[in-house]
Amino acid sequence: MSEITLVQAINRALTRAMRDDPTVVVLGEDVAKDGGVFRATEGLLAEFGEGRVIDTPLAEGAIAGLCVGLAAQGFRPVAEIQFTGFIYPIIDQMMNHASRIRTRTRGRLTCPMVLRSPCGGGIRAVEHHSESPEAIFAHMPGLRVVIPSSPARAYGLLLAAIHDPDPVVFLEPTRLYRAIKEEVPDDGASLPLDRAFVVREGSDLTLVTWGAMLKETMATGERLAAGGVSAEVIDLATLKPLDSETVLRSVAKTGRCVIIHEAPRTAGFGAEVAARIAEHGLLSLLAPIERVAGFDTVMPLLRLEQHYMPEEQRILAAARRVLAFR
Amino acid sequence: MSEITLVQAINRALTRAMRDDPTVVVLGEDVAKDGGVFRATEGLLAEFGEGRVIDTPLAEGAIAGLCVGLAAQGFRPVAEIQFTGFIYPIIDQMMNHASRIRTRTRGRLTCPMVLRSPCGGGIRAVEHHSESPEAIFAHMPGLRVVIPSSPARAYGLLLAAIHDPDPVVFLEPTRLYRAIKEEVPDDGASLPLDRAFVVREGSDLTLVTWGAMLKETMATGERLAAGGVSAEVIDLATLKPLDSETVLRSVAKTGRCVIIHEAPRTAGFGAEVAARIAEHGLLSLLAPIERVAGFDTVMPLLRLEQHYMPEEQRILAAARRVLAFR
Amino acid sequence: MPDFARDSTQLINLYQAMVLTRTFDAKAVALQRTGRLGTYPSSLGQEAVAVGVAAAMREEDLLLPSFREHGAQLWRGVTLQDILLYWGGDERGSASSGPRHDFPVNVPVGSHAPHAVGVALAFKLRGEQCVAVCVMGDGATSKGEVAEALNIAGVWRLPVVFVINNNGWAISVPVARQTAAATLAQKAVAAGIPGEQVDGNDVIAVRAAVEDALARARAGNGPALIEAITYRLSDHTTADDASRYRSDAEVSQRWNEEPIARLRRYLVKRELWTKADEERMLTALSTQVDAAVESYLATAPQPVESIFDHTYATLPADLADQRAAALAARSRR
Amino acid sequence: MPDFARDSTQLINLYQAMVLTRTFDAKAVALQRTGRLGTYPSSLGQEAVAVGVAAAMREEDLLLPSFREHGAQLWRGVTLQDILLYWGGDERGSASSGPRHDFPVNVPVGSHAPHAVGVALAFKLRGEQCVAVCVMGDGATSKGEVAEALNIAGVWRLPVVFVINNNGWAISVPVARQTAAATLAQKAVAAGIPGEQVDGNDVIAVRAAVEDALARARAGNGPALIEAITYRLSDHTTADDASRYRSDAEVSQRWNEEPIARLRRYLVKRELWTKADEERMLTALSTQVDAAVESYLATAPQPVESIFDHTYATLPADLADQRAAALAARSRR
Ligand SMILES: Cc1ncc(C[n+]2csc(CCOP(=O)(O)OP(=O)(O)O)c2C)c(N)n1
Ligand SMILES: Cc1ncc(C[n+]2csc(CCOP(=O)(O)OP(=O)(O)O)c2C)c(N)n1
Ligand SMILES: [Mg+2]
Ligand SMILES: [Mg+2]
Repeated sequence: MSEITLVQAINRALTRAMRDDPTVVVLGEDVAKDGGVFRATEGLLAEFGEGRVIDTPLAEGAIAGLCVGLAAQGFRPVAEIQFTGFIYPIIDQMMNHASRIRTRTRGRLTCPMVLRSPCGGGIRAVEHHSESPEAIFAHMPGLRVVIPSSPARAYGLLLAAIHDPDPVVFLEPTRLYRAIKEEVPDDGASLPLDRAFVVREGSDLTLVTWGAMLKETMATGERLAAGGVSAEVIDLATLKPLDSETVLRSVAKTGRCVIIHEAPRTAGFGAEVAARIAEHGLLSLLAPIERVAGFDTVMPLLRLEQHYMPEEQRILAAARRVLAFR
Repeated sequence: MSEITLVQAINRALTRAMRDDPTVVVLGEDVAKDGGVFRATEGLLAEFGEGRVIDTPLAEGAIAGLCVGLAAQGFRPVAEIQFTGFIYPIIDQMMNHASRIRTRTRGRLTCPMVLRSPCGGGIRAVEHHSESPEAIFAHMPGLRVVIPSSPARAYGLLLAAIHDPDPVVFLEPTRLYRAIKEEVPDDGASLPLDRAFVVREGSDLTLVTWGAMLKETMATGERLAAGGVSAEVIDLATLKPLDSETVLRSVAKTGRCVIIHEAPRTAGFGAEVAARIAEHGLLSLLAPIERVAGFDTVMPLLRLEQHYMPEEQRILAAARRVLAFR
Repeated sequence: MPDFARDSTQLINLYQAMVLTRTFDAKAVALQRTGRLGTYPSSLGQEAVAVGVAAAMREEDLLLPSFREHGAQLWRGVTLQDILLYWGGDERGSASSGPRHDFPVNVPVGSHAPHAVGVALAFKLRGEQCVAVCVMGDGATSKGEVAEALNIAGVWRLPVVFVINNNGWAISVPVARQTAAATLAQKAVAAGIPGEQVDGNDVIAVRAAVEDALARARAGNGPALIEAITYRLSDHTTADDASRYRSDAEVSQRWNEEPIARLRRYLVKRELWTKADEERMLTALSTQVDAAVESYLATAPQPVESIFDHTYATLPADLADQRAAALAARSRR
Repeated sequence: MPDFARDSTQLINLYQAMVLTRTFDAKAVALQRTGRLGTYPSSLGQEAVAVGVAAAMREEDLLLPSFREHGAQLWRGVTLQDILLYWGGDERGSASSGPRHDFPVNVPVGSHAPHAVGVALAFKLRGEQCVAVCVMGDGATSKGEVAEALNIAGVWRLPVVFVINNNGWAISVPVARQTAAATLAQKAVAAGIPGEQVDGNDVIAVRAAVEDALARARAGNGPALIEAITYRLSDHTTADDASRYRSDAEVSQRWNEEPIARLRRYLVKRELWTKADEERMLTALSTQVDAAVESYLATAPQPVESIFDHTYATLPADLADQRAAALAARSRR
């Protein structure tokens, strides 16, 4: 068995889900014949045909809205929004319909849909192609928000998202699509949607992150280890519902925490993580929490994007400040 | 001079701004002939005519989008979105255009627009009429987010928002529209857009809130005072940019903080306030921070809405826990 | 004349359904005025659209109503109590009494149009002979998602029928300020689908037009748009005062065309309906509505924790904590 | 034949502008292939649309381009360097060299249509004889906000002209899978505004059609929609491989209709253009483009703090802190 990339793992999970469950349909712009602009849906049309792999007209709002109709009818639509810069038109449908049709009808109609979208910067893409909107979705009751950061987690979490009886926004960091390879057995096993992953154990400092920033965060962990500091790294992976327990347990152990994300700092999801610690883990804290995040500015065009996304230097500096605090 | 309500103060500020500046135009659904469903724009059509007070077709996304065009041309559009439940279609325009056209063109084109929308629950309204989406907008770089909670602040902040050279989302708590009256001189004086208001001074506990929840929060402050506890109450009013200094100064004094808002708890703007304290005010804290917020559920229909919005009981209980903490 | 219009029982059914709708509307407005119902949108004058649409549908078709199709919901079996519960602010009103697959009332204007496309796609993918029927107002035709939905329905030839209840107004905005299109039916041209106008004050015409469109859609011939021209005789909702923006003269004029008196005149002329029938019916309907109101008012409230019950299929841990806190707070009180 | 087409200088100007566009496109693609430019959308084969539109406009009119109108931007005075800067990932490319009121390149498909409505409303409110011109692709016609914009422009009779560059494809989706409408011009019917088709490979026809629409709009006779039918001879962008979804045969066939050879044949036939002219022009354009590339490559980078410079008119306190931290981090490095 060979190693595969994250985007291949997405493809593998889609294939597996479609084989196992005839109600799973894939749709979106350029997902069928072209196989998706990142090739996440490559090969699906050939295997499953036009009835289950559907190129849509260019209309993101309606794509989300029609998933609500399909899902209420018992299908499990998995829609792709081509880039997160074009995901904003779906917010209305997610907020007013997908996330609440179960509540509104007291469970009579439900919405088992998945909305996949490549997210984040760092691939020298065109304007509006590098956004990180996870906090917006994490604020919506009735939704789940998932961001995988390894091929194996992408496979297991996407399967879980497809099997889940409620709507899931599934954001895929483009920067990781082809950055890592690992073995991902096609065993159909899904991962829990309410558990954070401790991807590096440590005792001196907790680094909490998700998505593409896991890369720089892990690198920071290694760098700190070289200096004799033992950092625990948590990949939240499922932002909503948030597994605060895993975070709190770690902070109880380390007493120090840095939260890293690529989205703008203010009202980013890092704030929620910090707030949970300030509420439930305050007594363990030996130092102020720090957030290392994207600036509260527009994501710059490609020449400066690497300065926008938290660089290892910035994470390291924050970690050192937090470690040095007495 | 007689006392006026918050919605009358909005009307007064609009009138004043339109008299003072011919580039100010008001537009939205039912704002002209009907004077707005809450009467915020009543009388404007009669005074300023059809060229400056404009009923639009029913299309929220395009309303926001055309404001971008008007504003780039030197107008100062003040658009009304009838209820925040219908504000989601504007997010795309606010995020991809209004908030970034200045950045994108290095200041060549700008976007001095104001988007007003009545927000929040508690008026026994129809489904989707009681939403609190401030955190979503507060996450957008390049925007300002303002929520007044008294007639005087509504007047001064709306004038400031209209004068401001950048886009402002201005949310008006419907529950307060006619709940309070005060004297509001029509002096054309605006209030700063980057200052929180300490609306009650105190030394034992800081209560941070905004919008309609100020009412229950002040009541809690009074209740605590009756028991000999001195609570400081801060009305953030301008969520973005956030005046963390005022919050931090207060917490430095009191050592205890409860944050109250009506929007769902998770990834709500209370998280940002808590995070700032955990970052910059940790050493002052004598007790864990608490957030009292709307549940992470859909806003229920009117029969149960009063249980969704933080009741005085819930705020009081949190305050007592925080006060009792040793 | 369509077949059903030759059948007096069917005509009388349509008539009674419209009168029931109007009787119910009047009662609902009265309940709101006395604080026993939330804001309510009456369908006064537009009963022929809702009833005509529903009467054209089969049980297995799927209705996606906007907020002014009480008559259609009633025809499809939603109980008066449930409609009251919904507008009285209780989610259980959308739980169950109609066809289990029908969509609940849709308040954000036009946002149900893409749902109808998804439903129709499901019918098509499963090869079912069912049609999704989406009803919306004239104002909805300005919403982008409606245009998106029409377009997708067209290119995929889906079994969906969009019905526009053109009642002349979107709150205070008349159709002439809503669009420069000469008709709303021609919105269909942009999507390459058939569009037609029908007299929305003629329940027979509405039913016949919708039946034709449904038959075409059922046969695999794709979607259609029907503009039913009627008039909103009432205020927009109980929260509105239409005298602020339209003249009494206009409204009085339109009362001459309203659909109930019109069908009654026809029935009477054809000697299918007598004064005695009318009186008997009014008494019966009034009793029926009163009974529903009584049972609505007697409905035990939902417990506070019901706020949490259907947020997810299973309650996540952090939400369970919030639920527990809410329950604790409640029992303390 | 329109007046301008009788004027050989004007015809030659149009011709040279199209060839400049194509020369530039080829260079830009080459720069991307060698890592010196970001993803780039060539306008190969569609030069007549961009150039025809721009040539019809006055300086004081306002262009709202999508991402494939390099030819229109160039005609309106945006420098080659600026276009390279933008696609090379530097915001300064949208800062200034064209008319200061023109909008920058619009990437989110169709989202500039409402901007055009706002601009046109500004013109109308000020009583100016200017027109907003919004260019978009065939795929954009499926976006709801485009329908919303057309509708509002119609009901307010605004001076705005929407031009659809129908190049047959939206990435991998052909127009036939984008809509069931027989033409894209008929999208205008839903908005009650005039819509027409024009041969988008004929720069004379494009310019003439847009001139007519502009004249009508300028005279207060409201908006129009023009569908210019052309073909995308290139991949969607440098990130795309069109051979995955369309046949070479189709593309070869379409090469026969491309606008530059067509106008050249016409010029040559009318004896307005010689082989020598052609060679002279190609050399000149190639020199011009090379010089622009050189100055693009030599442009000093924006400093890191420029990320903050235009977020607000004045930097809020907390953002100033972030800026200071970024600067500090940078100087540490
Ligand atoms: C998206 C959206 N915007 C605004 C509103 C507020 N609103 C409720 S009904 C209405 C007018 C609807 O007009 P129309 O579609 O003609 O339906 P009618 O009320 O006439 O039945 C408006 C603006 C809403 N419900 N949804
Ligand atoms: C709203 C939105 N969705 C998706 C994309 C990704 N995308 C870029 S161009 C394109 C196709 C556009 O087709 P068309 O409008 O015909 O313009 P063309 O590229 O052919 O010039 C897509 C889907 C986008 N830029 N914006
Ligand atoms: Mg209407
Ligand atoms: Mg195209």
